[in-house]
Amino acid sequence: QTALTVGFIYVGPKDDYGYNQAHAEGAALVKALPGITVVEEENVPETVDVQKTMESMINLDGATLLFPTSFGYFDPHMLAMAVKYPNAQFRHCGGLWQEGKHPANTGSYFGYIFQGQYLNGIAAGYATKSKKIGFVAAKPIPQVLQNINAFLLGARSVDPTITCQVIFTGEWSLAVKEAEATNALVDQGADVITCHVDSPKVVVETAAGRGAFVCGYHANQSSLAPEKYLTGAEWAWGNVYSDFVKKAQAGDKLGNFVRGGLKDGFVKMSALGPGVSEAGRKAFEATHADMMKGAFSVFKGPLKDNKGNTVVTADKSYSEDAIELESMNYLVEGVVGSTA
Amino acid sequence: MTVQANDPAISVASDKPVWLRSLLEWAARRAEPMVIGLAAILIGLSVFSLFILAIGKSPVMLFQLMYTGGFGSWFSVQNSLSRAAPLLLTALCVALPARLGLVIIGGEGAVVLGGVAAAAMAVPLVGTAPALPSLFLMAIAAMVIGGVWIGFAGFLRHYRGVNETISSLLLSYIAIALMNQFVEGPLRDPASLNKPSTKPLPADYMLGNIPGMEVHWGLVIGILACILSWVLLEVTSYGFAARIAGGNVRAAQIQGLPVGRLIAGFTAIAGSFAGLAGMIEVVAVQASANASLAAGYGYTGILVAFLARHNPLAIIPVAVLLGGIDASGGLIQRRMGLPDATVLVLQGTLFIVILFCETFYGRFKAFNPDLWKRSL
Amino acid sequence: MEETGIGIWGVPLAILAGAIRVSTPFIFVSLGETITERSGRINLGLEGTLVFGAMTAYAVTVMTNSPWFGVLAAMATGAIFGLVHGWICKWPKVNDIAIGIAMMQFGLGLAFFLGKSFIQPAAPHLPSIPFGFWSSLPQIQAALNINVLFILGALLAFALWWAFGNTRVGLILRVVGDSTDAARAMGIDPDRVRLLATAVGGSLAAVGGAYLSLYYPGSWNEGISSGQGLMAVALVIFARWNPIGCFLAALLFGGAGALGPALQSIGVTKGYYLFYAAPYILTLIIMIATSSPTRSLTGAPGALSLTK
Amino acid sequence: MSTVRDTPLPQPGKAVGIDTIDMTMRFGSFTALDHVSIKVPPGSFHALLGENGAGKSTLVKCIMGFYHATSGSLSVDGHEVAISSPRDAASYGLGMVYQHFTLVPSLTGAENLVISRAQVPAIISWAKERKDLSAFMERMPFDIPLDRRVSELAAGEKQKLEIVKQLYLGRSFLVLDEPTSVLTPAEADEMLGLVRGMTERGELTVLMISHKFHEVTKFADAVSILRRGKLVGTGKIGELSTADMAAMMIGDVKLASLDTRVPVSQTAKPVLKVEQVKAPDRSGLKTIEIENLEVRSGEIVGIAGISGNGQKELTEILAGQRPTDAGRVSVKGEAYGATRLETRKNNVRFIPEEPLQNACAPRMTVSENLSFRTFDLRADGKDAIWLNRSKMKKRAKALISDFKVKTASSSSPIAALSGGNVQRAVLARELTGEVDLLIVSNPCFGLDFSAVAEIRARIMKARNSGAAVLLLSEDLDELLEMSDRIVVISGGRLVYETPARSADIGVIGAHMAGHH
Ligand SMILES: Nc1ncnc2c1ncn2[C@@H]1O[C@H](COP(=O)(O)OP(=O)(O)OP(=O)(O)O)[C@@H](O)[C@H]1O
Ligand SMILES: Nc1ncnc2c1ncn2[C@@H]1O[C@H](COP(=O)(O)OP(=O)(O)OP(=O)(O)O)[C@@H](O)[C@H]1O
Ligand SMILES: [Mg+2]
Ligand SMILES: [Mg+2]
Repeated sequence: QTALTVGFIYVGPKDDYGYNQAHAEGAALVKALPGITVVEEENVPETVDVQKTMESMINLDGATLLFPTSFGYFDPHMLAMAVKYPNAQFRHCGGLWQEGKHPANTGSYFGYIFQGQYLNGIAAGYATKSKKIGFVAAKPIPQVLQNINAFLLGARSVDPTITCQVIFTGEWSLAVKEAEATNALVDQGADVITCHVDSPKVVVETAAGRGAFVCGYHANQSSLAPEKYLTGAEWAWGNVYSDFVKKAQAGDKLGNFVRGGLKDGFVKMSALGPGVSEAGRKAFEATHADMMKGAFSVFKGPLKDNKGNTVVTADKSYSEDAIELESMNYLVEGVVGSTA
Repeated sequence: MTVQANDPAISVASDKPVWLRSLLEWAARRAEPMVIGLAAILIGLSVFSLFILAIGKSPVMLFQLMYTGGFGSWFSVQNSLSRAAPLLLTALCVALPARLGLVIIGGEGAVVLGGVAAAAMAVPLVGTAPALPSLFLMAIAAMVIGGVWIGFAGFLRHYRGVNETISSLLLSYIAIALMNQFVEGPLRDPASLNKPSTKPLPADYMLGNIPGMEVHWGLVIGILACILSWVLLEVTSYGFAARIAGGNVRAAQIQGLPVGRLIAGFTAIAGSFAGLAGMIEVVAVQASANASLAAGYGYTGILVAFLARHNPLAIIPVAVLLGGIDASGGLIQRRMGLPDATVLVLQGTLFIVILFCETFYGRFKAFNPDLWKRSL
Repeated sequence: MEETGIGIWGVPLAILAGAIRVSTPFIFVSLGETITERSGRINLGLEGTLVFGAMTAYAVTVMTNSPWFGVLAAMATGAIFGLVHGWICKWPKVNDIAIGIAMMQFGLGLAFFLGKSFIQPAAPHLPSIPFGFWSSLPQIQAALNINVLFILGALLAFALWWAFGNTRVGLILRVVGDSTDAARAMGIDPDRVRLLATAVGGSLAAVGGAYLSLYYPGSWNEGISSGQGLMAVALVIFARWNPIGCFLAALLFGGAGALGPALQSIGVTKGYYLFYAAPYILTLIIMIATSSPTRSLTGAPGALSLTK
Repeated sequence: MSTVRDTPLPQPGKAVGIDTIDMTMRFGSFTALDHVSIKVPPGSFHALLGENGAGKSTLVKCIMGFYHATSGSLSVDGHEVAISSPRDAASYGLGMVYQHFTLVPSLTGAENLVISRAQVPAIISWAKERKDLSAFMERMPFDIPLDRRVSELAAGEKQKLEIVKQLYLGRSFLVLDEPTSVLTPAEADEMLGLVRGMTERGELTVLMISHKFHEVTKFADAVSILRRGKLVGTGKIGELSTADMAAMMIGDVKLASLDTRVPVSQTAKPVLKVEQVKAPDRSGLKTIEIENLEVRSGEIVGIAGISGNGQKELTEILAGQRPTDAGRVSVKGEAYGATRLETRKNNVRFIPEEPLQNACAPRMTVSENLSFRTFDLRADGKDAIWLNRSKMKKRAKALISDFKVKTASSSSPIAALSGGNVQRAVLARELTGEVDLLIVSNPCFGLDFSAVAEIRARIMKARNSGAAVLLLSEDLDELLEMSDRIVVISGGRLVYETPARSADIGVIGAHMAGHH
């Protein structure tokens, strides 16, 4: 086995029960592979610091493959370093690598986790009594909007009268505000809550504490609320990273634009909790099976946004890798909230 | 002073030229902060070694890594300098008002607003005006908004009696909210998908690196700002007036000094430096304004200023030291498998010890310039 | 569709509930800092103490399964932080504000360092008292489900207010805080009083942290505090060193902090960043309105470096 | 823990006597007290004299346990005792009124009294304390509002409260360090008379530090005189003349004498005019209203009044520290707002009371403090942007020697100077160069007579060379000696005016006390 040093860079603490932990768990799997040295750095802000961290990993640790895992690392930081170090490979989580525009030694990977949120939505649709479900979101960016919309669409596949209230906290990690947002959602009658923030622990515990059902995100949070946890959309970065690393060791060309969903093993679902009804389980498993076959489209027409504009015409149906989805800037009909 | 010729020491010394004597006196005066500062760093590192020993790691390895990561190679030095650059300006945001007796802790707000203002200013300029004047105007915009922001805290302090420490902290939270609002609202570049940002600057509008270095021009600007501030404080009558007002407001008023204008002016200058830091972050690093502007430079600047005892020249080495610790922090994480918090503990320990060692100033006879003068 | 939300009434309710839920850390930190500042010291490092307290409380609760042990342990560590600060600051020429900032860094670092292994496990929460039993509305029940620490904090505020005027300890504290020389003349050792006052302040700040990790939001991670400790120190000046003022300021701040999410939840979704800034804007406006350049801050302890 | 003690516990109301035996105190290499032995028998009223820095305060601080004497011992009622803290001293019945106030500004008078007791219950019952206090105050000749914060009290009231506090604590031996410097003559007489009465009844022993010979001769039984840390004389009042005492204090130094007063010319132009000025006072509750105040070139207008009647506010208005609600302050006919330009153009100078707190930056050096008027001025009179430190230093050295400021060096912080020398330094700064208007407040507070003579001489000289001088003072003797006209301020208003030469102390005193 060729020796290979791989660098992972996280924007927050490695063990946040969420986004960064999901990546760190992937890195831990890579570390176990023969011939691989993993170097990791956490809490690296999206400033010149991350550039210097990448450089330092290359210069001082001899890393030749780098995974800067936070969205904000892409432009300009990783791109600048890629130009400077053409012999190192950079693969970025979440970025939109474009042929010709971005250096060839860079690339991006991401998972269609909105599939998981759609499945969360199905579980939620069966569990909700009030027909109101809630979403605690950090910022109105495409990746988050995809998740909010998918969650509601999943629920509406069960009952089209269901609405989803969204509250944006404005920051990726802000414990008290996330708890307040959860409480406000429950106060307004939402009885199933999910979220897209870096550390879902607070949302999960607060919602369960208020008696609401929860769907997890990023990682498996079922142990935090065994009774109330319906299911969750989890990352499975271990597969992705092992794949990259093995290719790099073998001297193969790494993909520049790597995407995958449930069927590709990029994303997985938490085991269904006790709050999921039998009917719910059936519907969930059926859709899950469709998705595993690659035969399910979450975003298909006709679809209106919550201001009444048609966003997907009746004849359209996006597969999960449709590039249009990457720039989603609307909330679908039935979501209470606004993108700005 | 009368020189007694029968004292051999004095008669020998009196042969020495005046410049040598004043040089030695000057050295004695300057040696104190150097020696005490270095001793404090050594003590702080020793205390921290105990912590490292306690968790079962090797302090020797740690210090080796710190040296390698912070200053051990040209790359490491540049790494440290890059990280120090913004701190020079944000520390001035604390040090200048400190001369007036004000404790300003809201520099972060001026940084983020300076960044936003620079980005907003760039919108009409990019493509129509050449790069250099554009950068100049962006810097002006950033400095004006930063100056207004911190100057407002100074203004409130003098004309409304509002405590500037709280008001600047509150203002910085408000500034961050405004920054988010602008960056995700009116100034958002629609193409910035998952990280809301303003429209990125084209490469030719960016502030490049210092020739021969991998460090952007912000470092030079910061050092110049420190030197200028030192001149302002120590060599001009305005700085002297500010020191009077900082030493005793009532005395300054009796002298008819415009205390209100001094406070507003100095806080505004201080804020404009922080605003400039934000602008540099945009034009030298990020290329656009976004939430990464709130990276904590304003808060770290507070520590730098206090460690430098609010002396603008001392800010330079202190900021570089901090940059070095920061730079080596990553290496420590990677090589020793220690969490990022280790660096925080190290910084905390070091700063506590350094600040504690302030108590030793004036305690050692060896640093008494009078003594040196006499023995010469 | 079943109507279970309470619509527009959610906003005042959320403000009330938020005031109760969110204010507790502010109450404890600001009361602690009031004690410290009344003795003539300022401890700007309570943010670090708060986070360390949060970590300790959580860790000890995980290990002992008793949240009250957690609170006690947090108080003990908070007191140690206070003692360190107090001991260092008693040396001449040492700047208490600067030491506070350094202690904040140290406290945060140590808490994150030692707290790594307690992020995953779940700890039992502190108990709360259901004062909302009379209502059939779950929202009211939830809002009035009041944590014991909040009640203790409220009582403590009134007790302190009383004690500053009516007890020997309270008067001694004020003497020391107002005039070091007068205290010496009375045979009081100002350094010792300040040391103890800083220790007590630290231990109260740590209780604020324990509330964060053991009740609301009720978990331990590195982002548990969003500057509550720093802000609470500022609230002390806002409250003019008056414990009851601190309590009210904390309520105001907590209530204002609940405004943003509540407004979004009823559909006011534009400009939420500005709503989130409401507590800061409100505090600033009140400060501007209530300060005066000709009167000095009433109640400002004379020996305090911040107000000199 | 109980300590073995061989002196009986003090009984309140029974005087104790003390002896110091070879008391020596060194601060580093400096000997502040050199083998001083004085004897103060029980029930006596003993005066301690000496010029500024002679060691008086040091001696009594050693007695009170505030300082630990380098060598020597102390006896109380003939028994040698070891006193290591003021608390110890209190347990022997020794109490002291310090030269600088030791009241706690933010506490009320009542709180100050109660908390300074040795035994304070853990929980204070204010109902009971108030009753006890009012019973106690019945016996006191002073009228002090005990429910106000001390910070709101005037200096005179604070001084009274200090003394009342010691009596309240039941001291049998009282050290008074310049106790009357802020009292009106009548108040001073009354207070010392009461204290004297207590000594005569054998209830109290008093050791008083004073710079006022007339007080010493009127109230004291005996006197000890210190000079440069040494006891240079001691004796009974009546056996020593004032001149003897003065000679012992300062040796054969010639006192500065006042220049003869140049008559104020009829045509002298008014320099300062204050018309219809209204401003809130410190508490914000009352207003200061100055109808009309005029100071002409070459005259000294003295403002008499019990402190706390608006003098401080008046000086603050003139210094531009206190905004006014109405009226007009003008200097040489033009509106005056105390900006630097106006002060400079009109040569307005200020010597406020407590100069260290009000006119200096304590941590800046003497040389820097001396340059406050001139640092931004070039030799040609234009605004200077650049500081000229060497010029600053040279000028400071000249002023220091000119005004005899005692300081280790021109680069020591001014806070390290004694009060009198701070006063001299401020005088040097303010009286150098052209002076057209001089505003002076209590310039001689706490200074010994030679310093006082010199300062008064300097002010008189300024007057004679044409400066208009506004002199605010709580010392009526000073006003009578210095002023051309005296104006009485009471309740924030100017209530009475008289030429100084024909002034009747009784009438002035009545107006000061509010009878008009
Ligand atoms: N804490 C101190 N440190 C160093 N020197 C001191 C200290 N206190 C007093 N001295 C020295 O002792 C001398 C005597 O001071 P002291 O205060 O006893 O004078 P004093 O007689 O009370 O004068 P005054 O009449 O002004 O009150 C001073 O000149 C001073 O130099
Ligand atoms: N921190 C200090 N360090 C060194 N010397 C000091 C310090 N504080 C006071 N002194 C000295 O102690 C002396 C006494 O100070 P104090 O203010 O009591 O003056 P004083 O003796 O009452 O003189 P005056 O009558 O002129 O006011 C001063 O002469 C000063 O030199
Ligand atoms: Mg004295
Ligand atoms: Mg004196």
